[in-house]
Amino acid sequence: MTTTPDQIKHDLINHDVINHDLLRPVGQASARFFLVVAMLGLVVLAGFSAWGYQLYSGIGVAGIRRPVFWGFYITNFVFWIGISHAGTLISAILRLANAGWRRPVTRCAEVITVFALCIGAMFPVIHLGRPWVAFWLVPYPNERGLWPNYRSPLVWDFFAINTYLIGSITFLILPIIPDFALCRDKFSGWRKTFYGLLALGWRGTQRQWHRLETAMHIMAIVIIPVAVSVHTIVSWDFAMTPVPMWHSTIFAPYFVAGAIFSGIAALIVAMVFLRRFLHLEEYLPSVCFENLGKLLLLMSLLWVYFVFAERLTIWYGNQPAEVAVLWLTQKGPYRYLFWIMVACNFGIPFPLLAIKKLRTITGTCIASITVVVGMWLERYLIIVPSLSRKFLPYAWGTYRPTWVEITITAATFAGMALLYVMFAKLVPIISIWELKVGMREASESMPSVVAVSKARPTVSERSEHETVGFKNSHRVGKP
Amino acid sequence: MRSRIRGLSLIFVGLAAVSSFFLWPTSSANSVKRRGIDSQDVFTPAHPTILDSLREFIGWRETPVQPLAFTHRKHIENQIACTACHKGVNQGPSAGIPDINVCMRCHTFFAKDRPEIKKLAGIFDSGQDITWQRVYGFSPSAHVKFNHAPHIHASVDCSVCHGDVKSMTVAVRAVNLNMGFCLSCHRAKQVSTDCVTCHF
Amino acid sequence: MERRDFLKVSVLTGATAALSGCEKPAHTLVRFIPEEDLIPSVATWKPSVCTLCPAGCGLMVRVLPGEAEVVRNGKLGTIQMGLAKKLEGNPNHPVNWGKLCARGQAGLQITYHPDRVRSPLKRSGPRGSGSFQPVTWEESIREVVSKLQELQSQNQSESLRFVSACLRGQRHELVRKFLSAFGAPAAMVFDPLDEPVLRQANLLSFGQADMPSFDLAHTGYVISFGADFLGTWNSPVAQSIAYGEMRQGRPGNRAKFVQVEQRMSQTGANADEWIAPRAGTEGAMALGLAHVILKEKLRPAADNKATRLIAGWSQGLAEYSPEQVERKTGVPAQRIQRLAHEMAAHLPAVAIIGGLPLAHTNGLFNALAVNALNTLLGSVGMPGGLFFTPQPPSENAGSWSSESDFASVLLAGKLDGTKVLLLHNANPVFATPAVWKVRETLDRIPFIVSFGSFVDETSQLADLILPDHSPLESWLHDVPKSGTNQAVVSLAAPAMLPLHDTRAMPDTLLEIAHQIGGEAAKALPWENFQEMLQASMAPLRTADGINPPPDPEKFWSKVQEQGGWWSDKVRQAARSAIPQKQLVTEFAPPQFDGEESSFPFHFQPYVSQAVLDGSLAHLPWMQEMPDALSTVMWGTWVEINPKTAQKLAIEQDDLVEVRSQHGKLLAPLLVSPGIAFDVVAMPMGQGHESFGRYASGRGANPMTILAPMQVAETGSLAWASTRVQVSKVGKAKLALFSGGLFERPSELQQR
Amino acid sequence: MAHRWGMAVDLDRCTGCEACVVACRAENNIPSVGEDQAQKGRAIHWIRVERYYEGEFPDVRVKFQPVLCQQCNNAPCEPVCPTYASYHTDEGLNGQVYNRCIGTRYCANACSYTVRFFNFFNPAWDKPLHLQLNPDVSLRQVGIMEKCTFCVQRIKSAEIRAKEEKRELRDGEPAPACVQSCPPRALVFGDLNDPESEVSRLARSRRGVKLLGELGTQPNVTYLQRNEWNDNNT
Repeated sequence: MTTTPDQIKHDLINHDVINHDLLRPVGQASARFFLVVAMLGLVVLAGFSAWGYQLYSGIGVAGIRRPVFWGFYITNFVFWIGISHAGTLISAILRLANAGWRRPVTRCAEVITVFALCIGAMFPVIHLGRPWVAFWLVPYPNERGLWPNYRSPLVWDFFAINTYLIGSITFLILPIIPDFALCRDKFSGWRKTFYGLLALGWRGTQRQWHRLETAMHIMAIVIIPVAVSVHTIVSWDFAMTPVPMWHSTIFAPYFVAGAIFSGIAALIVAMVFLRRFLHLEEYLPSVCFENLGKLLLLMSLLWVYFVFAERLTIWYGNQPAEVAVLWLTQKGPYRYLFWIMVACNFGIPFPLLAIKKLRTITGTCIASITVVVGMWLERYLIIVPSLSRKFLPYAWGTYRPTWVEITITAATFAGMALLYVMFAKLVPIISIWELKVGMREASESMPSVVAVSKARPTVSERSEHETVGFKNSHRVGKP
Repeated sequence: MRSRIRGLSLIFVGLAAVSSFFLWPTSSANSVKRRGIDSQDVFTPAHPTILDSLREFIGWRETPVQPLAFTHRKHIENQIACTACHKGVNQGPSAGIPDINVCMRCHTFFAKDRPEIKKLAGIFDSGQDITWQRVYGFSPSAHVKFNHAPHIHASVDCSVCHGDVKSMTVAVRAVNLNMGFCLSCHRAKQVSTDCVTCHF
Repeated sequence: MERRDFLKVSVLTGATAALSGCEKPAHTLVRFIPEEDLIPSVATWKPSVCTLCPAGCGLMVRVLPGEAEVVRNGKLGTIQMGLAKKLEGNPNHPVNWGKLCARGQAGLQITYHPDRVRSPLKRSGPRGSGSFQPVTWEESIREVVSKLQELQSQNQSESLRFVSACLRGQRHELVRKFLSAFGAPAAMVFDPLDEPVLRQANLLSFGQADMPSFDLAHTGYVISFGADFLGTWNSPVAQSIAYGEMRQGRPGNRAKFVQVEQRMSQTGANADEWIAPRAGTEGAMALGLAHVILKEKLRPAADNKATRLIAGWSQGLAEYSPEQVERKTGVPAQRIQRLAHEMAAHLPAVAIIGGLPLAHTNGLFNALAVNALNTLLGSVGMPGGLFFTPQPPSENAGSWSSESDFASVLLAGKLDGTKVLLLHNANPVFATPAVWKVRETLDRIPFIVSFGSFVDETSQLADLILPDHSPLESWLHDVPKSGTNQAVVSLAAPAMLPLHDTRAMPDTLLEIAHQIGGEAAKALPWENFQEMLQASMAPLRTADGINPPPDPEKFWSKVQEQGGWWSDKVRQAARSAIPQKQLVTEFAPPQFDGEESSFPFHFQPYVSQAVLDGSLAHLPWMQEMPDALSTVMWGTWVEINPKTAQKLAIEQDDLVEVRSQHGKLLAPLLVSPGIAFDVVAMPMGQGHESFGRYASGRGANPMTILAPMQVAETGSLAWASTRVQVSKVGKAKLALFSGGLFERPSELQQR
Repeated sequence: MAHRWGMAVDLDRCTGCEACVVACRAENNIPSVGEDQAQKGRAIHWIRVERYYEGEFPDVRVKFQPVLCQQCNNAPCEPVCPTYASYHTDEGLNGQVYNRCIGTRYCANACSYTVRFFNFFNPAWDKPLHLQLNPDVSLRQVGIMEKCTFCVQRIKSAEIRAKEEKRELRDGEPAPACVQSCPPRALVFGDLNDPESEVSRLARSRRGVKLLGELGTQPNVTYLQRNEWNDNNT
């Protein structure tokens, strides 16, 4: 079918079509799906065995050494926590701004957040010398009277990340509940019971809708400061130490901006793949990419600004230790990585996003992929050069990752993809009811400034939303 | 039938895999491995096997079995001071377990007819020392250095940490000497609870 | 069906392998009855003596009880025994006053080395194959005795040879007595750390064939020609202690220190002024300084034995004017002028020479020139000057003679016809130029007995190894020849019981002598070395020792707890006697092996700060100690000036080939700013073929490519007179401890 | 009076002989990591003698500079440790509690002097080299950070001895292994709270500077700058 959303807007809303298109991927699993899962799973398995090997032989099988005590693992940690800012933050902002085009986007985004957080949060543990006592970070009463050191940014991290994780999971689950209910009603067999459990007894009563929307609204407001705090604190892991080019006030905003930057990029990439493989061309219209592309462009400019500001002040301040690190990245052995990073984060994306003709789906996709790469490099270039050039030249050193670190890093990307694919297979990746609401709004051409709470399905719609399934349940193929 | 056998063998595989994993020696410094030296010839604070490390993690220790049924009660009844055998206790970190010479100093004359003493004499004549097993003592991963002498000088009674040895035959681990135990006493007596007092 | 069987089988095997391979070792070793009365975990400090270099520092050994695996009457078992845990300096010892160098402290690891020879070994394979089988002491000693008796019966006693490192004190006495009684020639000395040239020069100038001592603590000006006196040369600890005082010991009076060498040594790194003349012209430079002083009458003209040895001295050294010296040495004339003036203005001043300048063909001249300069400066025997350590009354100062020098004996072909060779901690196969063919020479000797604790390159050729105790396990006796102004006899009882089935070399030698019987037995009546020592110490009781106890027993126990006997009289006069021969030397330019055109670089091996001449390469602590200047661990390197490297288009961590006319070696390159453009330097000590797991097959040995050049007059090896070429052959990786950078934090620049 | 342990390093006396390095090794059971680990930069030396070249041949100079844990009063390593494994002791040392360390290596990054060392593997000694190990110092297992402790075990035993003999500690009585061994007496150790102690006097000297003092870490180690020889100081 080739109906564009604009057409839909003017037609009567065809719920059957929406339900069919959006529940199709949930309903059936092709051989290709299993192939993908198997391949990704293999990589993840390799990652876990590498970690096992590291646990068994000692952290020394990683490439870290004196003085570069942090390497790939912390790079990945910062990177993934950064990616996690895709979803929740963006969707929350868009929800509050009540941007119409957000509706198909929000869930894809929120899922990224949850999974990226889970993966990112693994790394501090993976990188520990003695992971088996990682639980000492948890404050629990003990006869030794020992507590975590609340002055340590790592402990702040621990709390911030956990808060953010819980928040984002809630923020993800809440709006899915009605869709779970829909699935419950649409499917039969074990699926019915499965989604029945997840639907938490959603009946779509007035009160339930009301509760849901209030909760959504509160969460949307609450989650934003939490998200900002997380990456602020991650940046303070570095900024709080007197290490050349770490000890800087710019780090917090710099990191947050970078996080959103990489987050949007990740989101775009994810959406492009969903669009392609789940045939959601109608539901992820180019306008979404258009707008996200603009957002990405903004962040790219912001990023360049931060990099420039950071480096200019260091160059001008001209403190020997800091300048040593500066030139190491600018002219030294790290120069290639540095300029690749600049190209990936600005050189390539800027034209692709600034020029309207190029700001197509493919254009934004390419830009996003380079940004993801570039932002990973940025994390690496923040961590490693500073550590390899600390104050006493005698103790300067280098860092070279080993296969263990590389495998584990690869596994995280595979893991992310795997989780995402599985999720898209179990849950409608586009919020069905929100889409419907959006279309009704559009069809009634209500001013889009109306807040979410106002845009509530009418009783008739709601009853339809539940009952429609029974009529055409035959259209939903069984696996 | 076939399927059951297959199932059994699979279970067996699983068990074998698991057990072999737990009995696997934990790796001491890889440098050693790389030099291809048999790990028997290497001394390392690492746990011998993963199983041991798990045991320690949950704080489980097997109770020692002594080669001789030495009775503390008898000796203390005969007015033999603890320091007579545990010479180091008021001089240095470790109290020390007496060697067979100490035993024979008396038992060449006393209680020669008792079976255990006969056993003792037998070991001595074979030119060997007694392989006493440790009852107390900290694991290497505790990274703690306890020093007896100051406690004795602060007139802390042996029984505080070692239980009522007077009534014991073969010494048993009467007190669980964990950090909480140490601290409770240090706090009560208002002596230093600074970490480097014991951990260095 | 088959598949399933296979499955089962593999599982079973796998499981059993896992179980059998990984169970803990059953502790079946017997537990021996302790041989000492021990108080657990209470440390006792026992005096001992350091035997790792000729300095002869006094030690204090920290001994703590512990459980060790030992061999007792042939059985392996565990035992509670006192174990040496740490070595520190003996606070009362007049040489090192409680201080100790890095190497001395690492000596501890010799005792516990995993590759020590644990019992007598008999060669089972062909020579040099390194395959030995353990034998009992009884049969091994019986074998030696029978061989020696055979020699006597065929009255070929003189075909018994004994080679060892510098022997001193009663060990020297014991060996001397044994050999003379047996009718064998005197023991040959092979010791790369020895300075035969300097001792010869001192004999000529001052009538003392000994290493000099220096009163640095009170000197006003030090000029050192190549002597690494703060690192490895002579008595480094004593000299370092004095150096500290020289720098900051006297408020407002900080002596100047000038170092003259082509490659900056650890000592040179501390100099106030560092001068690099042409290789082998140090003597000329010294005389240049003397010329200025004489000409401008900055010092009263000296005329004595030392100066009379220098041609043209009485004429004011006409041909050593600064300009001429500049032409010889490349050191600017006005600089020589300035140095001479400074020197004369900051008396007492002292000149030191050692190491490379003595290893040129004209080494003896260099030494004599410096001796003459010292005489002119009036520093000989004076406070703040040069002096010779007084010798205890009992000792007869073993005078040096080329007859007892292994090199000269070897090169004179006097080793041929040797039937039995006794080998005691010397490793000539490793530390001699390949062209000398020491291995081949020794191969021709029918029967070689080594007392070595390790199967090193030379002991590998032995037919029988009678392992010596480690120093900490043996009775020690030493008479320092330098580093103190008191007469010292160091003596120490064993600090701990032996770990393995070894025997102290002196006891073994006594045993052999007794079994041979006849003269040898008569000459060596003592039951064991301890008795011999007690006897030798007795006369010292009445000497001017520190409050001598009344009766011999008390004295004996006192010297044991003190770690020796030392005179309370402080003498730093120059012991002087009539020089044997009157020769007049004048500057002869150093000869070098190899044409400058094809071999453009001077090859300068130097004694490694960590492993000395290689005798400590088997100690992991020394291997992992970063060299002070290069910061290299676990390996060897070739040192080149950055500019030179640039010219040759080679850089750090390149694998380079160093080729002389007599061989080549491969080593990683290290660019170092502190080295002359025409010099390639390389530390000695690595490149062992066989010396325990930590040293074997590591790095390259510079000695192997040296030319067979000899120092005029003395005939000892001129190890600095080889020319080489350098070329890149590949990549290597140095284990550097530093980031290899040059700047230093600004606030530590001096104000 | 509570002690505040400090050290003075006289750069004019230091000859770069590395005696301190080996003394520390012997006293503190520092494992030898072997060549390939050393190449990776994983060698452990709680005290090191830094050397810095100045100028070019022939006018080249070298400065030696022993660097050990500066035992900062305002230490960057302490606040960052999430488990208090790195903390400030009652006697002004930067304590490192091995068994509390979980191996984040955060302290090592924060340390401006790069004097913290990490056990990348379990240490190992080829038997019977382990018989040398000092029973007064625990063996650090894999994943644990370690650093110079000013030989706290020696300090503790000295304090215990003094207490038993009912007396105050003498100046220079507890001496770390490096100080004890240093031939030219470049290293001096003592109580900075005792104004009469030698270390206090040296710390007050005109030549005294703090390493990287501008970072405000307030080290307890004072460096006495090297003098330059000039003709009129006789």
